[in-house]
Amino acid sequence: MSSPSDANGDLLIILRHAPHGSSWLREGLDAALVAAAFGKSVSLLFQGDGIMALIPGQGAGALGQKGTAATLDMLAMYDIESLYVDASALDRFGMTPDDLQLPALPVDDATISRLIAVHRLILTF
Amino acid sequence: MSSPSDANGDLLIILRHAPHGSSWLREGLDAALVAAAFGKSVSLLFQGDGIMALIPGQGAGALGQKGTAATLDMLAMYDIESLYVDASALDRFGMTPDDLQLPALPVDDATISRLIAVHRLILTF
Amino acid sequence: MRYGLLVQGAPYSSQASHSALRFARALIARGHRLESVFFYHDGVYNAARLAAPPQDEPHLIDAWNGLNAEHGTQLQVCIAAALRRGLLDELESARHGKRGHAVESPFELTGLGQLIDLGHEVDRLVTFAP
Amino acid sequence: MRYGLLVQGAPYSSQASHSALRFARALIARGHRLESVFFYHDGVYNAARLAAPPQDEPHLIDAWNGLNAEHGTQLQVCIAAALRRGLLDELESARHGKRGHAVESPFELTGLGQLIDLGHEVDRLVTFAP
Amino acid sequence: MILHILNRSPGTSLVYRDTLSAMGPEDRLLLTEDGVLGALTSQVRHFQAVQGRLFALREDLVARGLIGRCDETVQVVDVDGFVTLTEEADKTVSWF
Amino acid sequence: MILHILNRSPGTSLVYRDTLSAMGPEDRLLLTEDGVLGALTSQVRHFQAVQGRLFALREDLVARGLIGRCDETVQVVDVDGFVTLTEEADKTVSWF
Repeated sequence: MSSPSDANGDLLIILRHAPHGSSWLREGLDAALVAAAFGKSVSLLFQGDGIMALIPGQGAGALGQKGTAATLDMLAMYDIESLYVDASALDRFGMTPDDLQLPALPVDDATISRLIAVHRLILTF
Repeated sequence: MSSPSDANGDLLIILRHAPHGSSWLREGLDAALVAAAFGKSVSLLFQGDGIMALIPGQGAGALGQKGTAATLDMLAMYDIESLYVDASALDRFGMTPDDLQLPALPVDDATISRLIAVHRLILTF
Repeated sequence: MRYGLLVQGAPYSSQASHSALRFARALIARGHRLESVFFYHDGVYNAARLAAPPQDEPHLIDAWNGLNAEHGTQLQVCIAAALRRGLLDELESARHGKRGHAVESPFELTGLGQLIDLGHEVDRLVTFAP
Repeated sequence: MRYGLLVQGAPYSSQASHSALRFARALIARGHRLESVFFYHDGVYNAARLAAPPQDEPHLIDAWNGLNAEHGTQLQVCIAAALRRGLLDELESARHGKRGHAVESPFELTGLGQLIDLGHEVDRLVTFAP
Repeated sequence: MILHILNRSPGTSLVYRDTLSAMGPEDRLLLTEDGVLGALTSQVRHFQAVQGRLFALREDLVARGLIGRCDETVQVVDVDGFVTLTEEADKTVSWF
Repeated sequence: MILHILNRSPGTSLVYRDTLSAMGPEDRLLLTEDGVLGALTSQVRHFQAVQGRLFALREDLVARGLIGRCDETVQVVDVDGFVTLTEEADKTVSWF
């Protein structure tokens, strides 16, 4: 995992929505995979309810619609290894990095604003 | 304006969304007008950001799309006279009933739950 | 008991349609009757006949059609909300001088009055919103 | 400067499309170039060719078409988001064995890669979401 | 008794505040969809006013991997239980 | 300088909290659509951290009848001013 100061990347995708309740998270992850497939360096920031994407043990939704757990497993395959998680959201939900299914670096507010500054393009979902 | 205890009505419509930003408010008011036209007794409760529907001086939106001010003027024509406004939302926005373009009765939490209890059907928008 | 559902969320964008279908099947399995599903706000997009979701995802339009075929549940779509959003049936398409249509039976375009009637006819009306 | 817009809100349900069009006209009036509008999430519903809003309301699809006709702005619609939601063009409709289509030129169904390209090609990409 | 249904997370949306304002002393609250985030031990304090009358939908907790993190004061029901709650209620009110 | 654009009311949505977390010391915040409710004198305290860098879109205030209720610490810009803000910024981030 790269530290934020290295992350002079092409694209930062901010994921603020929880899985299943809406398609925001899935559509944000799709954008990340496509950008990586196009050769861009992509970082992900899980913020607010979006940290729920990283909870292990997720399954299919109502009627069996696909969740996002399988997509998360594909991130490494696409060389998306810069994963950040909003430390204050973790705190608010009473969680620690050990509760997450992927290694994501907890970041404070100053680091979040720096991540936004050093990436060329920011998309929020 | 009837007091809440008289309001043993057919339909209570709760309007929680501000004008212009989404179509919720307009679609909720449309449902109210249709119900009244069908002979139902209709009450409206403006709650949360929905109290912004009652601010005077509203105009057309971006690109000139119609606002809801004209629809509000039609309420009396359709005999929808039971208008309630969440007192805590008024407080939160620093407003009083005098700030509103229609006479709506401020109601506290206990009265809101009673309104819900005495109406046959509740729709939220 | 007699139930009605009000669906206000677009399919695939929010869980509302999925939750409503899951609830519909459960109430029918318990011996209740589902009279009608009324689609309003972005819920009208559930009636888009051309929807082509990936094969490993649930096909919501087919699922609604199945409710109608197996249990006689009406599928009522608010006409005012639908026209704005491009969901015209053959009649409305002709009326607006357009070619083609986006909504077909058993979904039916109807007035908001049907929602009010439904709400007062059934024992329980449950709303599923985005 | 060269601009791109990302529109994620359904027309008529949220202000996103209205705000995007207002911003588009303002930036063009100031002498900038609007290369493309990319429609994703519920924004793809902006491409529904059958939309028939009341005559006293703005016709958003016509407004998008006008941007294309007058300023050459591309109107790109995410194909994966569109197919799920029933927004097929003639080609996709045939491919899925359906009759009729819901999307037509100048709106074009395209991959999400076009959004990534757009975001890196233009000087400013501005998102309008619901 | 009225059944209130809330599908928004208290981490994002303040609609839970209006929901609680509108609940009578016998009313019940069912958390569904993203609303089940409110059933987590770290969030359930938002719903202290309706303790004992707070429910969460099992299927939505399971899909999110949260079934083991649901606070013990919350009554977990499956979709059949959801139907039962609507049977027992005079009517339902949905908050979103 | 980065331009952040927020279209949600602090009366309903907590997204403003994430927006403020993400803003650097020179960044600007533009309130649009329902976001302009945050520019009211009764609400503007939520944005105290970015005082002097807080803007609201005139057209959206006017459509809502709120132009006269906008706090004097908020800089009101029209849509041309919105374009100017995007010209002056290195990039934009939308929050919703």
